[in-house]
Amino acid sequence: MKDTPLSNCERDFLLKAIEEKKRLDGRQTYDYRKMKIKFGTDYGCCFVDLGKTRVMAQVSCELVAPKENRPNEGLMFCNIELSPMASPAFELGRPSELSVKLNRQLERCLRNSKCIDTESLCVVSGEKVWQIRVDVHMLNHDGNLMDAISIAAITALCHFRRPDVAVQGDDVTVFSPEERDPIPLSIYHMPISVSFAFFLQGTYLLVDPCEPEERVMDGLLMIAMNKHREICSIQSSGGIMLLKDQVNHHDRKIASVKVSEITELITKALENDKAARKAGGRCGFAESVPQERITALKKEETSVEMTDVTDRASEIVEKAEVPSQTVPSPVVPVPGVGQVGQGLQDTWGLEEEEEEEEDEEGGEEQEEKEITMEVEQHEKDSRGGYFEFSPSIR
Amino acid sequence: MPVDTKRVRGPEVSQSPSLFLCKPAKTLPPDGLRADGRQRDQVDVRPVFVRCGLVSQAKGSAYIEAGNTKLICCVYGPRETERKDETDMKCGRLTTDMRFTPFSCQERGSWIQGSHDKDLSLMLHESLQPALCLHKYPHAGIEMYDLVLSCSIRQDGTSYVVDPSYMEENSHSLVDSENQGGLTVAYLPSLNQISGLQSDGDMTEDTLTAGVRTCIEGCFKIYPVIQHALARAVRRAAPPPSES
Amino acid sequence: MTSLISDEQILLFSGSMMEVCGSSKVTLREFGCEQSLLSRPDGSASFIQGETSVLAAAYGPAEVKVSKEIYDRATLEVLIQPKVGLPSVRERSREQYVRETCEASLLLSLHPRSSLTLILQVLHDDGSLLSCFLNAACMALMDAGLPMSCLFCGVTCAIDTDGQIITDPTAAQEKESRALMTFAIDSKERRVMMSSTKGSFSVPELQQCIAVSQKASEKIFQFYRDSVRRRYSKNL
Amino acid sequence: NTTVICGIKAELANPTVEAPGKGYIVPNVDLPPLCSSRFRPGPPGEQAQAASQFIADVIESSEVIQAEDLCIERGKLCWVLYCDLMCLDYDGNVLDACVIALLAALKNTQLPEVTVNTETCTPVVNLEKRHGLNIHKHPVGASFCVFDDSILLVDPTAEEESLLTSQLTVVTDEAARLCAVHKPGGTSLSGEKLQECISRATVRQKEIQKLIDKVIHSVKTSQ
Amino acid sequence: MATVQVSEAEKVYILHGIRDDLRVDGRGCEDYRHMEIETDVVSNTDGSSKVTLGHTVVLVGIKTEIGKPRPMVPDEGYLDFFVDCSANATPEFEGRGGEELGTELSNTLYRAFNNKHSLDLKSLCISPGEHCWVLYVDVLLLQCDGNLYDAISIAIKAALFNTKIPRVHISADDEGGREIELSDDPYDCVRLNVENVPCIVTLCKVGHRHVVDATLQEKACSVASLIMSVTHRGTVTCTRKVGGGSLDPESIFEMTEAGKRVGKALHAPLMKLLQQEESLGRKKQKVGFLS
Repeated sequence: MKDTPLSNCERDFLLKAIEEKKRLDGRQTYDYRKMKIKFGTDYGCCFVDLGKTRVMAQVSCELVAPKENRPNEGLMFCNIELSPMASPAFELGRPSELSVKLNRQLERCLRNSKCIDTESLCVVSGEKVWQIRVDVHMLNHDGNLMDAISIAAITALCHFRRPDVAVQGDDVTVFSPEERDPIPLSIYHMPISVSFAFFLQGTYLLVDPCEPEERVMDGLLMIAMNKHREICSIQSSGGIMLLKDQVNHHDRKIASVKVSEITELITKALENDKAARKAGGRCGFAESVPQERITALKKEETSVEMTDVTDRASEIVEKAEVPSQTVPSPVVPVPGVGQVGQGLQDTWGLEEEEEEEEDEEGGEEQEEKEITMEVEQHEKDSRGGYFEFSPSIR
Repeated sequence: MPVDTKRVRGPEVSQSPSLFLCKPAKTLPPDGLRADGRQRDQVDVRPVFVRCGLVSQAKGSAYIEAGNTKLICCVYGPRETERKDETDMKCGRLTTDMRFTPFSCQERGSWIQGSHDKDLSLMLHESLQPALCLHKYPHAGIEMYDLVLSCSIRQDGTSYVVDPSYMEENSHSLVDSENQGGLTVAYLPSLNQISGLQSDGDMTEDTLTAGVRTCIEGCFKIYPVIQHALARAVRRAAPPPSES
Repeated sequence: MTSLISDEQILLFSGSMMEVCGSSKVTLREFGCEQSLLSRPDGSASFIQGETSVLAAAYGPAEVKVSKEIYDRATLEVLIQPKVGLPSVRERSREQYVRETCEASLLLSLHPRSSLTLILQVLHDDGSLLSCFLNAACMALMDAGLPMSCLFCGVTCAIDTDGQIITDPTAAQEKESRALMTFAIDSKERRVMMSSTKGSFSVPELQQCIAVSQKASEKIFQFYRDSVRRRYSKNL
Repeated sequence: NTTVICGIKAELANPTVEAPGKGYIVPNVDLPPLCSSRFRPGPPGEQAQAASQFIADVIESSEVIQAEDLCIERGKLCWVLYCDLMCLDYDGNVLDACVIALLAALKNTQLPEVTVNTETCTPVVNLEKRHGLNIHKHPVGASFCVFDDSILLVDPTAEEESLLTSQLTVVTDEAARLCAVHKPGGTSLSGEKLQECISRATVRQKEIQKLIDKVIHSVKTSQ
Repeated sequence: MATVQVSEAEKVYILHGIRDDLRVDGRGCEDYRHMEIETDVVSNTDGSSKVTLGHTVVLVGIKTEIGKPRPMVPDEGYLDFFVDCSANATPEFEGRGGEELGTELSNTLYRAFNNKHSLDLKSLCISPGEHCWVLYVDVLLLQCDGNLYDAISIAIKAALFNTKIPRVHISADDEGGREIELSDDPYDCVRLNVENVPCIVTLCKVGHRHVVDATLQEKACSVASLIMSVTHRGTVTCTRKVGGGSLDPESIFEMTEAGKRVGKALHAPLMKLLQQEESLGRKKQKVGFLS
């Protein structure tokens, strides 16, 4: 499906508004949209709402063999799924340019910045290590996917617990969460991406562009930074040329402020979730559905009436025609071939010649020799059994 | 990680039990009779069983059996070309696709078409194309100049075997002889034209020339069988007026 | 082998029925739904059954690719996104179930030569996933305002090792169970639109499960009605 | 005219950590362009994938062979049965044909004896000693198609399939237990109608089982 | 493949020329065009070469890696061919356009090397059943002007000649396991014996005669051609008919005869040239854009 194009009027309007330092949703230039972080029932599942942009991240793990040149290190793998759910422009199948770009950026942001202690993921050196897999699903695309992705991914990583393992000789035992408490990952720092959109050859800049703004922007600068003000990755795309100062001072300052704000939010959200889990209360997505909205409704556990179920079931069974007990005997014209049923003759024309016999015997010789066996089952159509029902019960 | 998500997946690695045989597999006796009793150094092809028109959905189909080699082939078309730019509007286009079923060989094959399959597809394409009147397309039927027949030999030193079986084709003779290789020829019998030729191994030119001649001879042996099968298929499809 | 259902069998199965009636397992877990929660799709809904939750989004009718065009009706595509990894054969088969059920209830011939896309995203799987897919799909299609001849809902039943029927089982109950069945029931005549089963079971058991599902479907359809009524309550 | 060929190939593999006592059964259905003009070359389409999943479900539900039987040494070595089903002629009702072909092929499978050499930990295969698989159940499918709610047809052909409004496959075993009631959507069907189909399916099962037994027997006697 | 459109008049002109043993560019029927060979052109590879034949340019790089031998032949190493039809050569190869041709070329190469003599694969074995050398032969087509097969095979021979495999030492450790050590000295390496490596000769049937090293124009006039890979002793390791036409058995015999003659003659000057270049050592002046 194609995306609805942006009209010239809309484009001019947006640019004009930006020139006047106004934004569609009434935000200031350096404002983020309302951000919400929720957690799923599973460990390592995180939903991030950034305005109307919504993404979900799920972290999972698996025991795999390590890379040969790094036998003591666990692996990490990111997969960003641009599901067509988020925008009609996204298509399944081949990864698009955008998804490759986002994936690269996320990997640079998480893997190359070494935010996870990969050595702690080693189980048996050179043989078994944990592979951490981060799946990020786009649920709704309203601009600034990258920031939402990076927040969701790092929060999910912080939230994730991997199963405990014990190594005894060659045997590796993986404990279920009931047997032993799962273990959180050791995370050194939390890189968070902050995106800046540039307009009119870099004269104007906005933080956290929404989707219509992204469409009219000239370029995008993504800075990934942690709260210690260390830059983890920086990427500029689009055809803009930026002044060195712009990147160095201005953007960095803004980014660091935003990053510390977001980090605080994440920490708070994680603490809330931890407290909720400790208290034994229900948590997860089912609990996070807003009750007050009129588009939402919830129904308590209900029991299903079972009266007359028995009667109805037995009635049907009894009323049904008793299947005929006579079974036609199959014809075996030559060894290895059987026929049953009536109707259309098949095109294999077995009855025609004697030659067929030789051919089937050939097949059996093969069976003696090889482990593989094939039986050709020529099923004759039993189309004679053409029957019609009269509607019995209404 | 490229994984096939469109099929039911098994374990990542599995090995054929034939790798762990307690006894080594039998090797070919270098001389004397062949495993199935046929003669060496003679144009002794296996009996073939051919039947046409087995697949009801296809426009044309054939099933052939020679020894334990079994093959089914179907022809579909004509259909609209997908890539308009490549097609010359004046003539039709032939596409061929050849696949091994995963259980066809000793080693379990993959469902994904391997390079061997592709290679055979290409060879098939090249061998058939000269016999087809593609320029007459689209008209009813597929007119052909001639039948295309094919025969293989396997040279092993000074002796050779015609129509080698799987074992003969894949066994490596222990003697490091000079002349060793395989040759396949596709031949149009009534036009006396070779439409396909492929060989590998290491052979002198004389052997090669002799091999080609042997293969042609082999093709002539199969010729009547195929003709007979075709005639029978035609007779069945359009029975003579007396019967109807 | 004599008669298909011998007398003993009937006795047996009515005996087990007594237990079923008294059992508290025949319940639907708490369920909830939120419609129009995404801004981009034409219709969206999340459906929650206990802990199992699915997010559904519908797009369309929209432009269709030439290769997929059907001249007399709309082309429906259903995509299921698992939570982890890429969709596999299992998802593909579930897509087929959901798609053919939707095709039967949607009036596709009203939008010839156009495309409808339904995307289902697993948010959490705690059993009865296929029925949750169906319910979310139905709500999303309703939210998108697509014309349908009837509504449908999904009910999953499990038969545990004692022969008891459990409706809307959790993942743990599914694992324990001997057989698992999911039905789609239509809102018009409460008949079976779709059936998918796992494990082996007897004929009376099947009929019982269908009957239970038909009963359970009443509750779900009532829930559909309530939520739609609530949603449009302000406009009235 | 529908023709399906099933090849079973057994290979050795290591069992998974989660299920050390189980082997693998890997069924795959292929609908190649060879069998009908409706299929294109390339990776399997939705129909083939759904069929593969269906066959996998039938194997699991019916317990035709148990994965435990394929274990050679717990946690170390087990069999992998690759059941590759290929349709040669697609004339409707491919699911029934697949189930029958699979059952017949499984009944005919002979696995060589394998022991594990304790010293080298490598398997040793003895091709001379072979044994058949332990077939617990004989599931057989019966497909029906529904036209406009009232007309039911058994064993639809390709032409009938293209016109139908709904399709139903019932798989039963010899004890008349149901292994699968597979109805991927389509128009709805009442419980009574379903019952009719099930009765038909049980008859069909007996018919086919008799056929397979007789065929297998004839193969054995002629050897 | 890159094709050119040839008008009827041109076709007749070319056909008549060939009938009289005079080709458009002045060559005889069995003459090759001007050929340039350069080895050791890509420093990252273990052996490489670049061959220019007319306007056809082919680059071959060989990478050696330690791998596991194939289970069926535990005491041999193996070659792995990959032909990349770069979009550089012709825009038709863009995307997946060149894939089909690439498979065709690499399959023919596998065939040509599918015998015991072309290369001593046993010498590539390090320890039977466990480790062997794998030679990854990557072919890159930079420019297409006909006769790809010949150019590629010559380039492969040159690259194999140029290939240096590090020497390995196998030492047994205490527990009976073996350790493989690569020699640190970059000059301590093994060279391959390429004497028996075949060269491919493509014979194009044009009219009633056949020509060697056909240009694209000549190829457009022919219905079928015969590919032969010939060793220096004149044995044939692979033949293959390509193209949509068929050939008379007699003309095939003529063509194999000619192919053998031409192929055999190709080896001696090639080896001489390669040895000459080798002897220049590091002093040799690199030419071409890759220098």
